[in-house]
Amino acid sequence: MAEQFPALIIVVPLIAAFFIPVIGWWKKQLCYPWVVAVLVVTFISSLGIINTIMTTGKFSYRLGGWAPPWGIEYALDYLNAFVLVIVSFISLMVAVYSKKSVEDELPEKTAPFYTLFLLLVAGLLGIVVTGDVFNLFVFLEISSLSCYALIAIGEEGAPIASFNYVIMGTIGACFYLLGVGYLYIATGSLNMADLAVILPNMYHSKIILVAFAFFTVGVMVKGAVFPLHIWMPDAYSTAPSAVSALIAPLMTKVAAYVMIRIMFTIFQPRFSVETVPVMTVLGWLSFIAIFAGGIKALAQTDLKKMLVYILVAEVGYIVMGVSVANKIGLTGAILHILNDAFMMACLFLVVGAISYRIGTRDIHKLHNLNKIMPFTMGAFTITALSMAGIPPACGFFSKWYLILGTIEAGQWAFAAALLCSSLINAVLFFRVIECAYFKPMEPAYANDGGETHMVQRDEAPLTMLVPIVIMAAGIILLGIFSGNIISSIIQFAVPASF
Amino acid sequence: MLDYVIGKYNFWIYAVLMMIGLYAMMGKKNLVKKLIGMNIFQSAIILFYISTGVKTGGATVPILMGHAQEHGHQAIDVAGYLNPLPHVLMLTAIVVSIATTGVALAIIILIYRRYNTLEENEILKIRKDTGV
Amino acid sequence: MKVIALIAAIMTGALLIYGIEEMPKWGDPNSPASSHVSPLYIQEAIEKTATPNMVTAVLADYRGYDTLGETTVIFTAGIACVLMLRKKRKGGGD
Amino acid sequence: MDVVCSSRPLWAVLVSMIAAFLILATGEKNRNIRESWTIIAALIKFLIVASMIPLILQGKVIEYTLFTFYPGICLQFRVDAFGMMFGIVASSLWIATSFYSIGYVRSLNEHAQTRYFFAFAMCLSSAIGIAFSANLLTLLIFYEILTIATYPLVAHKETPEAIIGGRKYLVYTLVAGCVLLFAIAMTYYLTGTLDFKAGGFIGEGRGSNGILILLFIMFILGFGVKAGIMPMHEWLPTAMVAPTPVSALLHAVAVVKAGVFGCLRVILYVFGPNLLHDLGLWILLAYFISITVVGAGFLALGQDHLKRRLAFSTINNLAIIILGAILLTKSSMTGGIIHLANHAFMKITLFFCAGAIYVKTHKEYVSQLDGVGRQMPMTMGAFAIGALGLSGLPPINGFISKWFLCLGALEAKQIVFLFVFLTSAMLDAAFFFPIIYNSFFKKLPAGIVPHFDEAPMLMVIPITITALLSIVFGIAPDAFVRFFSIASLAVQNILGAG
Repeated sequence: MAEQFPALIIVVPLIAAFFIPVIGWWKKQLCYPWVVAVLVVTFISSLGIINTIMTTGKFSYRLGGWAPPWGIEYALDYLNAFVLVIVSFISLMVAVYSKKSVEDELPEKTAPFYTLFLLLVAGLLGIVVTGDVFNLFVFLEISSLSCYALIAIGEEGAPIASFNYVIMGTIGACFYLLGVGYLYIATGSLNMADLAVILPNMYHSKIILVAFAFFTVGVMVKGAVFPLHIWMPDAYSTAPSAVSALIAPLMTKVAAYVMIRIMFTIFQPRFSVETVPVMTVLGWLSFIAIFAGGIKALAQTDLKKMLVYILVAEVGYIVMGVSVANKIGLTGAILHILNDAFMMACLFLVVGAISYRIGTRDIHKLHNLNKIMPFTMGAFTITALSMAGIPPACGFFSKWYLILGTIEAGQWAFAAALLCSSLINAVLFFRVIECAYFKPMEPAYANDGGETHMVQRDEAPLTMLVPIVIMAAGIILLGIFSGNIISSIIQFAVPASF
Repeated sequence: MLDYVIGKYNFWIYAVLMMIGLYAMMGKKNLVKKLIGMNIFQSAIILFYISTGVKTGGATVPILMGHAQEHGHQAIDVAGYLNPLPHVLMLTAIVVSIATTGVALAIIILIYRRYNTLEENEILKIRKDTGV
Repeated sequence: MKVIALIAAIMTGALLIYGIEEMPKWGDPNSPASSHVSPLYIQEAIEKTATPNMVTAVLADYRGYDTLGETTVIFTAGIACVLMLRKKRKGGGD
Repeated sequence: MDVVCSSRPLWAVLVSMIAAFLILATGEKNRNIRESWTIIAALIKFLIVASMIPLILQGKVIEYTLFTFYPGICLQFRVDAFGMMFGIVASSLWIATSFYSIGYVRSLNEHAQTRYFFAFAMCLSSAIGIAFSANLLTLLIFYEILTIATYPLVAHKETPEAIIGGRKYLVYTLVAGCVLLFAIAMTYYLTGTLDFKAGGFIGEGRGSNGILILLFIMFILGFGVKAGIMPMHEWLPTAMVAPTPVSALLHAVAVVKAGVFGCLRVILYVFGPNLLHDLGLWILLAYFISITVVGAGFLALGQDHLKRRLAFSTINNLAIIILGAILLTKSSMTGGIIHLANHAFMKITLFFCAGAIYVKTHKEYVSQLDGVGRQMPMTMGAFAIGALGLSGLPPINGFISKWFLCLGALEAKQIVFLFVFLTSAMLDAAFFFPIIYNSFFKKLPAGIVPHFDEAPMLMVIPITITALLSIVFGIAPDAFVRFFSIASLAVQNILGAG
């Protein structure tokens, strides 16, 4: 059973997605439980995978029984099993959450929405699980296509944002495909493990260099790494709230995973760090990203826009951890993939719940929100503290390792950037918290009532609240147990070449 | 030098095509033109892949000759057939490219429904005027 | 924007041309692409998959999962169009 | 040194954290139950802490490791004599503050009392956590929790002033937190450990002198913000907008003491006397701190707002504690450590009195206090005790600490600092005597007949008790919780190891 999980984790959501139009045509209400059930199976599979890896070590799954490098292989190790768990868990949470928000925002489009939702998840899981560079491209396109469509049905301005995303995303995907082509020309192989064996003999080759450049740029576009993030703020902030909550945390994290995979598994750190100055460039780009994202976020009054720009900075964190290219920095980067996925998901879920209940996302109109939605705001506060790097929330710990990594690499400026960024985050979030908790009453909410209108508690519906609370609790627990996570998973997930 | 250009002319052609496509995608104002640029870009990649499958010296399409079937696999001459793998990959890539174009066209329809134009600067102007 | 596009195009072109120098020649039968993985496909396809068309053999069997993905891509695109273009049942579309 | 493994330090921290959540769950409707959680937790906490005193006095150390984050970094508690000192002060004064708080918020009918008591309990948890931290990272974690838990208390009144006060507080402390985080990461990089060691450990690492000096400056900046070292003291008077029990807590029990405690930990347990002597840092810091001692005294003279005057007196006294430690002689260190406790008892009395006056008469300014002593003799009597104690008059406990500090200055052969201590005592007298004189000997404003009209008993009793304790500890410094023995033990440890 355990060895079938890698196939199940892709096939189940894929096949299930094919059935949704039928189910939706029969009974629309069934789509939601179906998706949740499927994602539960996926989540269990991912747990099965990581459990197998922790007990018996890494393994691979040959699709159709063909031996690599001729057939396609799913290579499971600590790194992608770890990311699989993140992706499947967060998508499960967002799926649970999506019920009311889909009913509210897309009442007529339930069935196709959930079909694409599931396809998107399947695509992301496929990217993570596969051990074949071309297969990765196919899954990348599945997730991208569903992403384009899901974004396009968002609010005003979404189609144009989505179109820009199509253009940039296609450039990114095509660059990736070119990279694959160049590697194929130079080596004749498409299998990651096989490539990792062949490549070290040809590091002097210009073809390899060009392939590496195309890979890097392609992944940077997909992962919204500064300065190729330009498509991202509009696209993510105009998407329907359930969609932003899914793609904002996951798309960027999966791209970060692909980046780590390419730079440190397919290529050796020896090449990525020494032969080409790409690490230095990436490091400084993320340095700029952290500040640019933070400053742009300061200029926003729309909560969701603010989060999107924070995401630019957060991606910068991960890339910075990758760019210092030492064990502890990479530990921080991988830990931050987990932590940031949780934090971003929680924040976007909260924002979705707020706009569902209050109907606004303007940070100056959130007065008394702690009285209206105490649990939601509690979760928001926990996440905000985590973003500002306050222990014991998880954000502190990834920052700690990232800072250790930058210090070890002797990059003082990067360490300073990380610290400044948490201060910027603190300013950003305390603006909101101050407004929601401490500003004297103003008739922003239900302003048709009298001046002494007593604020009624009006918490988000349970299907929204439960995922939010789980994520917030997760943020604290991840912080407290970060030591265990690192010692049992992440230290093995860091590529062995360090 | 001539060898450098003529011996690898396939790469030169696709490089040029790709630059055209990339420029159109980013530089053109009309959304459909951008899309056409995207198609040129993708076609360039497809050509590039296919060209890597070519073998000179009498190789033919990778379909086994009728009589070769009886010979058993030892007899099959590798040099006699083109490399099948790029073709396979490109079949997939073509499908992906078509699908992307389809989705992009659907988005363009959405945009047209809302703004009644496909010129990027006009859309921006409309959005600015309506204050969104 | 045009300037940026031009710069991006030229930079990409420069990168491509930079890589050409070491590319195998047109149709070189000994290039890595034709000599590492593909010979086995040509030799074994008929025996293992009973398909004379090697492209079909690889497409549907060796790399069948890619093709499943490819089908899914088409399905995704179809559903995407339905999602985006279907108008609301009640009240005229915009 | 004997090490005893026990989970008691953990429970000492957890007790008030659990209480905090019980308070939150109980809510506004059951006020008496909610308040009883506070009281019960305070008592249990004190008992747990007190139960560890005998072990400490036997020269043992109590350790408890909760998690391991990374090789060499744990979330670990270790109770040593110095930590015990702070632990006793914080936990015993919490009992007094709890009763007083209940009286205060009920008399004034404050809003958001649940949040208030929740944050209060969290503060105490983190204060004890700081006291019992075994290493710099654990210390930082609790230090940051303390920062955040205090914020809702500072901004409690929700007036624009309070919100600005809160902002200022956050800006100062969060920036300090970032500086600390960097310094700690750097320390880990240099030494591979973060565990406190009596007599210092950083000198054994591979840091050059320049880097060590830089680190020392960063540590002092980081902890100095909370300790109110000039010129980073600005937030402290601003934070006086908070309710008086909060000010009492801020000043006497938890927050600023945490800053001082951190400074002392760095001086005595991270760098250690020998290293500071070798680097010549001690004399520089001593002069730097002297500026604060004298400057704060003069600034206090100019304040008409009673609580602001007290705030500057706090800054002055905190600087004295640090000055005592940095003089690095046996007597001065003993004096500094014991002043940590003595100042707490005296200052909390003073703040309690200020609160009682405010509750009863709504007077906040020194110039309004004419004749209050006749109306509230017990409160003002306690005030007089606290004030005289701070000026160093026997038999109040302030005399003992100042005596040792002066001896220390002589031992260090630095007559300058003897004068600094004496000046500060004189300044204390100068800004407190007018208050005492006016309140007892001047007439009430015309038209008001002096009559006995004390604050509620819930407030007066804690005031009386803390004032009496100040005298008791002045006469018998080793009474009850044996402050003096513990302080001397701590000094012995440091000097013995150094």
